[in-house]
Amino acid sequence: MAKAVANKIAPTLVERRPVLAGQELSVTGVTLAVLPTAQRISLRAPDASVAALSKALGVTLPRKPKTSTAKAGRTALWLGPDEWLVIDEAGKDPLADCAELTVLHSAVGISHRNVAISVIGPAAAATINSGCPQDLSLDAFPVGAASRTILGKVEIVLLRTATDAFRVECWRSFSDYVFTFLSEAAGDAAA
Amino acid sequence: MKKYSVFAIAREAMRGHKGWEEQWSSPEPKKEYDVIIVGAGGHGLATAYYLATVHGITNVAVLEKGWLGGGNTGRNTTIIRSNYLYDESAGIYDHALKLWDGLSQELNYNVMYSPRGVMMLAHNVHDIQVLKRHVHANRLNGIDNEWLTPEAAKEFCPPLNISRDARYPVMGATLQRRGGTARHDAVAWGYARGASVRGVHIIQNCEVTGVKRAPNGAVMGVETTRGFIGAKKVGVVAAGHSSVIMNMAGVRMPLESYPLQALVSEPVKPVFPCVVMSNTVHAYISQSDKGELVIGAGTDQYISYSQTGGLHILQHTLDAICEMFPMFTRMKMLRSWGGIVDVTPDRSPILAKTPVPGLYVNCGWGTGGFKATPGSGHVFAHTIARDDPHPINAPFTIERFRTGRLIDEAAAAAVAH
Amino acid sequence: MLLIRCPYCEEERPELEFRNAGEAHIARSADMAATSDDDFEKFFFIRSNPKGIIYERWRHMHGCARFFNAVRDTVSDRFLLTYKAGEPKPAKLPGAAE
Amino acid sequence: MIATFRIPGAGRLKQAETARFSFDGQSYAGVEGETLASALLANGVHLVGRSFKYHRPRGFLSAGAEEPNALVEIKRDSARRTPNVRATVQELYDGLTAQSQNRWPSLAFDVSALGDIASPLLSAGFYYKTFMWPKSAWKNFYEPRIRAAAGLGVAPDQPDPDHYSARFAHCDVLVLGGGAAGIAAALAAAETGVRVILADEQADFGGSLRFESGARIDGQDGFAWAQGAVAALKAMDNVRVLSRATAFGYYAQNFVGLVERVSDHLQSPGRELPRERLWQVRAKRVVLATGAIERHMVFADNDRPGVMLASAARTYLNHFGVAVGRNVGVYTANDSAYAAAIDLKKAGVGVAAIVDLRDHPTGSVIDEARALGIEVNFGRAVIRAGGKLRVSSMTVQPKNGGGERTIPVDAILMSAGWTPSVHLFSQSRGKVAFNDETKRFVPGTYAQDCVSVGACNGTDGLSATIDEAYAAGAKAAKDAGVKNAGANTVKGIKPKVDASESWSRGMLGAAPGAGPDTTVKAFVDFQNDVTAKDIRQAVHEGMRSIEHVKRFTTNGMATDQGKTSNMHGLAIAAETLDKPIPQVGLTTFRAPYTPVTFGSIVGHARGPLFDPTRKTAIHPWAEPQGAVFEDVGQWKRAWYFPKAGEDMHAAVDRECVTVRKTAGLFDASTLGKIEVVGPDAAKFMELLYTNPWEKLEPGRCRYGIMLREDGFIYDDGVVGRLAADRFHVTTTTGGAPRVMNHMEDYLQTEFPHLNVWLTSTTEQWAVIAVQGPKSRDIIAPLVEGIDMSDGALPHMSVREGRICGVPTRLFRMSFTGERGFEVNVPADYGQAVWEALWAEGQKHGACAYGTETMHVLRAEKGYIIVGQDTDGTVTPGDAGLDWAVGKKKTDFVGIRGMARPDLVAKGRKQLVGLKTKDPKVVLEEGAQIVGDPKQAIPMTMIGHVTSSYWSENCGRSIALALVTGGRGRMGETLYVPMPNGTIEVEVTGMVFFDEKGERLNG
Repeated sequence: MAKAVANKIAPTLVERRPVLAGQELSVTGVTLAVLPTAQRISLRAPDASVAALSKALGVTLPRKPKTSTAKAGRTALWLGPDEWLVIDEAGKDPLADCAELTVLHSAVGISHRNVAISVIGPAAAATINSGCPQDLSLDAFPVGAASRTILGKVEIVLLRTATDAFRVECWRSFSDYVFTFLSEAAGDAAA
Repeated sequence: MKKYSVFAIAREAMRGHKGWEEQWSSPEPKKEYDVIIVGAGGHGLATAYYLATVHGITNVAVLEKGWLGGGNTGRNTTIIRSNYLYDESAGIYDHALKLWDGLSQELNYNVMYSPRGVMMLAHNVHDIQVLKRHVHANRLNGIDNEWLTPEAAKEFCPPLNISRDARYPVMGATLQRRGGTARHDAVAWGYARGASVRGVHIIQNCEVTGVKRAPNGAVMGVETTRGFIGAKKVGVVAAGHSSVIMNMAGVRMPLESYPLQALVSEPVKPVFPCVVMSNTVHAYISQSDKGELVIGAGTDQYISYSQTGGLHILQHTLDAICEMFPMFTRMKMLRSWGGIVDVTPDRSPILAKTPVPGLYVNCGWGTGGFKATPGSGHVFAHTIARDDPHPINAPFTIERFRTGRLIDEAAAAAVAH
Repeated sequence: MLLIRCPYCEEERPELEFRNAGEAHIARSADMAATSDDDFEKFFFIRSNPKGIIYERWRHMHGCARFFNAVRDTVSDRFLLTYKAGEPKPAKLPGAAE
Repeated sequence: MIATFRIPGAGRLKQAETARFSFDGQSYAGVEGETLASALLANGVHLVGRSFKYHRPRGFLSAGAEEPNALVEIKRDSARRTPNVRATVQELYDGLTAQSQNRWPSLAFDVSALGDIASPLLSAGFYYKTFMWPKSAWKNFYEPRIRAAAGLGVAPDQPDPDHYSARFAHCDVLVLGGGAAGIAAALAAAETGVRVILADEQADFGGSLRFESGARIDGQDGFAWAQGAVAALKAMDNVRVLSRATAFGYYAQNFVGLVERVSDHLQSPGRELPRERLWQVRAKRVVLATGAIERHMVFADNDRPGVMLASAARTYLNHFGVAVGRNVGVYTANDSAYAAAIDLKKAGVGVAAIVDLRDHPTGSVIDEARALGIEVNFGRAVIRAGGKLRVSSMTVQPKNGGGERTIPVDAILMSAGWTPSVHLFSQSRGKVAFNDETKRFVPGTYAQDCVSVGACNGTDGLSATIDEAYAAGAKAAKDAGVKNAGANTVKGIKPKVDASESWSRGMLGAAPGAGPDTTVKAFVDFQNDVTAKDIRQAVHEGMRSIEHVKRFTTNGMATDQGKTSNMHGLAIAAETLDKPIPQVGLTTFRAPYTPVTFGSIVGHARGPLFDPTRKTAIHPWAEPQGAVFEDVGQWKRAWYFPKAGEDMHAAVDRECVTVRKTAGLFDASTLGKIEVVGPDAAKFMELLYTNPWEKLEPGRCRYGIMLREDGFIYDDGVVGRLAADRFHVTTTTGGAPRVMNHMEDYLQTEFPHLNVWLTSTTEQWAVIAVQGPKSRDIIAPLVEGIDMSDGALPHMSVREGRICGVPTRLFRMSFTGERGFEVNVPADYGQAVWEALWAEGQKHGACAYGTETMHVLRAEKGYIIVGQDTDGTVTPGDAGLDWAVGKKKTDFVGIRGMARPDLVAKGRKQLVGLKTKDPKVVLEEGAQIVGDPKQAIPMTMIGHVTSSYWSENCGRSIALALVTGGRGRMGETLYVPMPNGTIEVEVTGMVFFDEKGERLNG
């Protein structure tokens, strides 16, 4: 299968400068924080390849819409019927795990494409609902639910990590907008 | 027809305005007419008016499923301009603009054509290239359109935000001084009155349900909710419903119908002196004589005949308005509404004969048909009367989609690169 | 703002996540280069634009990103059915007045 | 100080909470919690506004959102001025400053009121019939004057310092209207455990219970019951209660927009509070409990200040403790006004007489009024109100004529009956039905999952209302079908009505005192000054549709949207037409129900949130370097890098020369990037691009052209083949999203059999173009694992390796004609790698350059920019790119479109170069080209300039142009007519610099 050059995470000679690194905001009911960098791939594959990919990645790729699975610091989010976002927060590169697989698939590294922001607190859902039109009640969007959707004028990927906690992923150049949007919304979310 | 004038008003004031005659009659349909126009909007009524006045054809019926002027004529934001890029478009819109100037006198009906200037804003280098291309083409076509610096634009329209810190700063603008607005209802009513007094039958609440064709294929008349009405010539001017009527005649059209919304604010004292359009920020605004800010929104993304659209479309529009005119956030939206606009693949109208003998079609004006009303009616009347298009509308055929000879103003504006 | 059932996500989602993609079931010729001018015009420009039941394409652009088909009444804007891309035009429509 | 018209013991306000306020500069005292209208009335102020057309003095008609007259300006500070605020809705706070509008010089003496005297001339539609001579007079003379006289308040002239917020919400049952019906429905729904939202436009829940003194529920006063019930609802986890929240729009699929007024009632709202909050609610079921609105009586001079709706007078008395006069008259056609007379009488206000248009009404309220000693007259009409700035009398006459009697009064309370508020129902596309017996439109056919209850459904009587609403609330909850319905432990009991009022019926249209006398002004629409006579005139002039009548007279088009006037107007039109009301039709109800601020609709989307500003990873370096940025789509791109003292031209000239002399660094990160992966990747590329791809070797690149199906150029970009099954595709900056969509569309729906996937990597990679003869020298020291020699890395190739220790996809490619590279690195490393390259570059005298220099350099080489040199009507042939179309290919998107007759016809516009005869003259982009400069206007234009620059490298101006038959005109002289002279140009090839292309390896 297609081999992108799998990057061993080797020491580099230059500094990595993640966008918005370390930004935080805390108001009544909700705390926002730009999360540390993580390894990510956009994984595409037909049904027949899912088992092998799950095995290689060490996390069972979810088959049900709007769900995610997680294991050992690695989360796989169902984004579409043949599409997953795999996020590794344990410092291992999922791209490398897929590199030697021969089953039909496409794995593309997007670690730098995405930025993650955590939204935590009793007003977290209300904060996101300032600009996200999905029903974020626990019935409709339980813990573990994951979905690509809209926040204001940009696309995000939303993952509910706990009853009152979400992970918002967006593209790098939209992160300033997303963080500003969430910050403004947070101020009104306790209402 | 009793002439309208200040003297007539004074005379009527003395007797409690009881002496006014009907502006148009509401006759029962005859069995047959020389020409049937389907659709009593501005374009249809203008067509009937010019059939009567220019071509002497008065045995005409204008059939309307609702009330005259109740479609897009009565639902648009009344922007009038002619500063189009291509010769074909410039030709027809400037023909219309010349007729707007003097239309009140022609119709003896104050259509309130107000050449208060239409300004189109450039927000980036690409906009400047595109708008300057228009200015140069217009100049060589004899159409007024001038380039303004941001400062000159602000002088012409004081509420304009020309701050360099704006998200999309104003980098310049074009101004067509002859552009402006008119009173939409008055246009329909003025043409209706002018046509009616010359013998044209305007038949409201009469929906066309079928188009009857002879064995040789030619048009014989239309089935309606008020019975069959015969005619050797039928002109379809049904805006959003044009493809529905054309389908009845067996002609499938390159048309799609979308909801288009608009809104007005509560009336305020004069604050906005001209028309401002920004294609990049998506804002279209003027102020009516009554004092309402008149704001055009974009189309919804799906085909619909519901005459309603989504709230998010209005949001998108007002976002842009408040970005360009930040003092307006405290203004209030008084009324919003939707129309159905029929759009062709190249966003230019079809004003032509059809493959069916005796059937003519005037459609596809998209979001900008109001400005063309007098010109469109004038050349469409010619097309029907002579069974041959006027040189001005000759390029606006149905066949152009087969040959590829499009008149694509939108494509010419291209896209950001 | 419409509410649209995505056949891949298996639930109704807000219109903001979707992008309309025009009339459905217009087949691109397998031998495109040999298509006549008339047929190309029909394929690329001529549209049904029905007042009533429309078969149309949508993309769940900001959701699962899949294209799919929908049956909708263009007068009420009510969806009758949505189904996956590539599936045939449904023979029967729920609740449709024929 | 207790204001003069406050009735001790009446009303529900805590009298201690005094609020000082001013109106037209005069100071008054009011009570917190009341409305501005109530406070002014308490101080005896009735005159508060002037009408739109005649500038007639006006007072308060109502006590609510339907108010047409009492519009004022509220000013917190110079930036926080709000025009057209209904004094009947605005809540009082200490320090409130209000001003009357539409009058000059003062409210009591308004010069424009002369219009009232001239009013016979200003009949309906008069402006369509005059102001036409001479032609220019409309724009220059009449229109400015009409505009100045029209309008109501004055628009704000400063940016709004307040902010607005927004929320999407979902619920099972949305209850709109918090009167008895709404509360009952919400109770029934909430106790099943489903998610309920209850919203009301008022500050206090209760609706008509605010004034209905006769209502008792569950053993309490109706209003007190409402407060208790709402408190219980608020305490439930599954219920959200919104007050001051107006449902203004009912959209498709039970999507409802509400505006919550958060801080307009507060004296000094905290900075954190938004002014208003937009709620966009998607509900499984909607219960409409929107009540009914009382109608006025249409009779002569019914607009005098002091003439108001009977229910309004009751609200002012029973809720706010304010008497609207000392000696009031009542004019009615139904029972409900009797209750007003009774309440006022009991509160010690004189009631001069009740005039009832009905001949023989009976009922307990009538008996009660008589028992209180109030004079009651049946079969009589008020034919005129006396007074000017305040009503002073009412003139009564038997309705069929006879002797007149004038009764001194200081207020007239009127009621023609109640109009069900079907606005939202109608917006939901439901069809109303006319009930001939009760003379009202009520909900008929439903179009959405909603139900109407109570007064808006034509249900009369509190008991019936609560029965209906409670059942509807329970059913809505059940129909919403929520799995854990019934989870709530609190089991509700249906409220029990102990006493209620009932007031059905009434009349529509003009009362006997509405003319036909020519001088009578009996108002139907107060704000727009539409009289009964105007409506009749419209019909006489042939207006048969109610929409025509409305537009001709402007009836119902004022800021109150006809809440009190529409039914009267319709009835008068129907009567004049001699047709039943339903045949004349009802005008469309349009959103918003009441006017909503632009700010509330916009919400957060202001300032930095108006539209995302996208910045590259290298932006933080460019900004402090003094780069000037240009907007390209949502991106900010470095346009040029001026050094001290340089203008744009000087900077660009320097950058252009430096790149060709040594090298330059350019941030190309915004270019779209798509990774195409899978065994069928090449097959897919063959179908989407005009070029052949199957034979492109891994490690090599090709310039690709993408067409739309119609054969016109859609996008372009360099594509690198990383592996047999992996392509790195680049797109234009602005084209990235639509190209991705276009590719996905074909992949998913036309070519789903292909095993290939697309991933956007635009933001994964920062891209640093290093161009110029020294480019390799700059890059090479930092690169590991890539042989940079020309043999190993020829022009148009790509390698993966490392730079500065980070992974890179290194492209050898050029958009300048120089030896060039594009260094792709993971975005977070972009800035650091740029800095490392910059440091290397400095050793060679390299510069940073922006998009303008990029444009000049590529134009010197005749490379096109899609969207500038092409415009959506240009084929590959037109652009001179036939070489990029695979001749042997049997299919690709656009293959058929580009073969259409007109696209292969002779005489198409073709891209060529232009050189001005005077090399110093730079053409203007967009300038038009003619063959014969002497022709008269309109000229025949044969093309236009697409790109034009001063080229410092060429020492002259250069331009590209689309010219009819251009490639057949080489060497020909053409003309560019400009306003100040015609410019001569020569048609040339498109390459102006290094025609042989030797510098690519230089």
